[in-house]
Amino acid sequence: MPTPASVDFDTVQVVDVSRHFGRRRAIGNVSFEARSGDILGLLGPNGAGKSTLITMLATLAAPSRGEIRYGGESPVRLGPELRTRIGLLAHELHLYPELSARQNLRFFAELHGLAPHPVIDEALENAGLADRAEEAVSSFSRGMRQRLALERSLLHAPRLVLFDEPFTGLDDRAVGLIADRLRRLAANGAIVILATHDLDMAEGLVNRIALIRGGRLLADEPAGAGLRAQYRSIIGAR
Amino acid sequence: MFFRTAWLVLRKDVAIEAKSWEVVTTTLFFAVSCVLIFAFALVKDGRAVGDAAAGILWIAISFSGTLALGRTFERERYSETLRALLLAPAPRAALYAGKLMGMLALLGLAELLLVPLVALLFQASALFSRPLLLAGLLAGGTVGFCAVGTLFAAMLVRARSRDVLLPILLYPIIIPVIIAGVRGTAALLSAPPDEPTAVMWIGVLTAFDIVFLTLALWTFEPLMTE
Amino acid sequence: MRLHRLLIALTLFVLIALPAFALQPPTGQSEFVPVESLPAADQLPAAPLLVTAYAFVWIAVMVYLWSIWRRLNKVEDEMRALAQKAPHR
Amino acid sequence: MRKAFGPIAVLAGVLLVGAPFMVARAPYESTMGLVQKIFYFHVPSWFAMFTAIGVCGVASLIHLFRNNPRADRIAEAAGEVAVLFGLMGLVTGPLWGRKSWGVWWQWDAKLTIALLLEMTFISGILVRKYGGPGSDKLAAAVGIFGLAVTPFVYEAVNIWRTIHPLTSVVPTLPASMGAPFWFCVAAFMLLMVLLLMVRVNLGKRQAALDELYLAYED
Repeated sequence: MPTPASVDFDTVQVVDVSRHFGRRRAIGNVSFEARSGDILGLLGPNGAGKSTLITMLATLAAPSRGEIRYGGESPVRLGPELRTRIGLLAHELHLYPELSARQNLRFFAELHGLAPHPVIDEALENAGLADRAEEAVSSFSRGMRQRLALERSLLHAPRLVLFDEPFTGLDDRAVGLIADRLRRLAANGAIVILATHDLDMAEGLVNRIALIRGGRLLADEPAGAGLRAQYRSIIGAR
Repeated sequence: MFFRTAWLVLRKDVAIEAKSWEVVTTTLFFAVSCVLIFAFALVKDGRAVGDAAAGILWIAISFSGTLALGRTFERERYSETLRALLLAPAPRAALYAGKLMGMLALLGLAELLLVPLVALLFQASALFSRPLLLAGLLAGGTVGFCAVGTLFAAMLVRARSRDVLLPILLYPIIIPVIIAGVRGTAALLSAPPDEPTAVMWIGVLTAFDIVFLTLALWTFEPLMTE
Repeated sequence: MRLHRLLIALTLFVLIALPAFALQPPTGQSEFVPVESLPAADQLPAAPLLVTAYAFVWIAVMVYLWSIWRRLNKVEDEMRALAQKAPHR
Repeated sequence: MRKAFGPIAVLAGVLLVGAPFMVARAPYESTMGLVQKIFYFHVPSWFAMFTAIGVCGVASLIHLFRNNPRADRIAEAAGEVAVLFGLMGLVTGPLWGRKSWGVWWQWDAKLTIALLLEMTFISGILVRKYGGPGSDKLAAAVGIFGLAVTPFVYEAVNIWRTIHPLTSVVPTLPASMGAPFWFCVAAFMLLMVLLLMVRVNLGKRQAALDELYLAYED
């Protein structure tokens, strides 16, 4: 599908990363690692620092201390090329409401240096929006926008897939579709990091969990059978 | 990659604008309002005082430019698309270049309206007696204004109270542009047109543009990293 | 460090009194210019302007030092309050 | 830097005590008389302001590209100190102008330049205060651009005001006025360094307090 990028990696290491805003700590001394094939659930209550961590993993923010390494390399050394391998879907959907679905996809495909043709039709198909491709995004429902945003973030077949609360406002069927999509991505060798406060959604999807609260990493372990019970036992142990 | 990305950003901005013409119409309307407001302040007995025409032209350009900067970047903030742009695998300064070109086109359009309007309302048809010099002044001044303005508006996207901070940060820095633009235009309006003075001010503007474009391209990436 | 700052503040305060010396008849003046022969603007009393200017420089420095001192006190107070809340640190 | 604080404070004190005597001894400027002596602390305050602007710009650059909190503190302090000395110049200037021109303000080139630079660096303080998280980067941009714009402001205003010539007011300096003048410049420079250090120290304590808050959260 995409042109082979010169930069690639199969691990992401968060090494003792802290991020402060003045006297407020967003993230404090967090370390973990995710490998190709992982679906890592970044779990924690609202305001735990999940979004800050995702932003730093996406190279949009720099850690105050510590370092994030992509395949053992620092992002400074890898340069802009690194971003060909990172896909981000945040709570805000990164779509232009004035433009049509096709225009949005086309712009971002070209921005990533992809030939628009097969990629866009495929993405529209995946989002189930093939018949509404020419309509403005502002006329879409939340669910439709979210599916489009998901495909938008995966256009360039990123190695590192970062999702920040991708399930808000979706019905069960849509959640199921997204979960399937994530499983396929991981099976194809992507590193999926999924930040959510919703344990039911993460249940059965993630294979590892990193639990953060108040900017601190409380646990980094394989996901057990019952996430809720696991969550409680970790929180209770503190 | 750099120029391609800049071009894509520009094309996308034009496509969005072409759907509603919101920024263009509001900016043009605001520019005309500025001219009128200052006309009431500076016209006495049916004639503008001193070099008022030159001053009003540049005030209208800078005020409507500020408004347009705010609106343009509000669009990128609305769905946090600026972050998606920053994830493009091109040097980030390319995004600045694309946004800058959009602003230049927009202000160029505003000037196409403002210059004839000012010439008409203030009996300043002498503006057109040296079209090349006038174009040089407008181009130099607009590039200088937009070079600083685009960078500041972009970095303020994630700041609190960005609406009020943009003019506060921008105006002190672009005062030299305003001085050069106003004095250069006033030189063209004097009878006979004072060519050497206008050329000298174009020189000042060119130097300003080179320094601040370089500086903005250089500092854009670290300024946009949170 | 605290005493240090207090001493400096005191020294600077004493200095405010010094412009008085500056206003004593200058020894270096070589020729006499009668007041009446000066142009009108020069008949404005210059001494108050000079004193105001000199005083302003000092007042500005003092106010600035005072504002730093106040901000510093606030920081120290907060530090103490914080240390009390967490005595083990 | 801390070790140098004591000696610099003493030296600045000695120079500032000496300054009024030196100024008193300086000859009367024949056309302007006593008021000309404002010159001895008016002009040095510009020297101090421009130096502070330079420090602020360079420290801002270092902070922006190296993400260096120390450079940020120096930039913040230098920005404030530049505003302080600018204010001194802006108040003492019109006091002189009142006597020698008859008006408080007449768009004299040098005063206008100072006013514009003063505005620039006040905007730097405002953005730190109201910009929210990450405003240190925004202030760094103001510091860098403020330094870069200084020569343009200088040129533009100078040309603007000399195209319509007005009487030049800054007298050329006879040798007998040189010594007290440079003495005052030295005194103001040291005062500037002193204030800068005191302000940087405040920034350091604030950073320490922030650290303490962070530690307390654990």
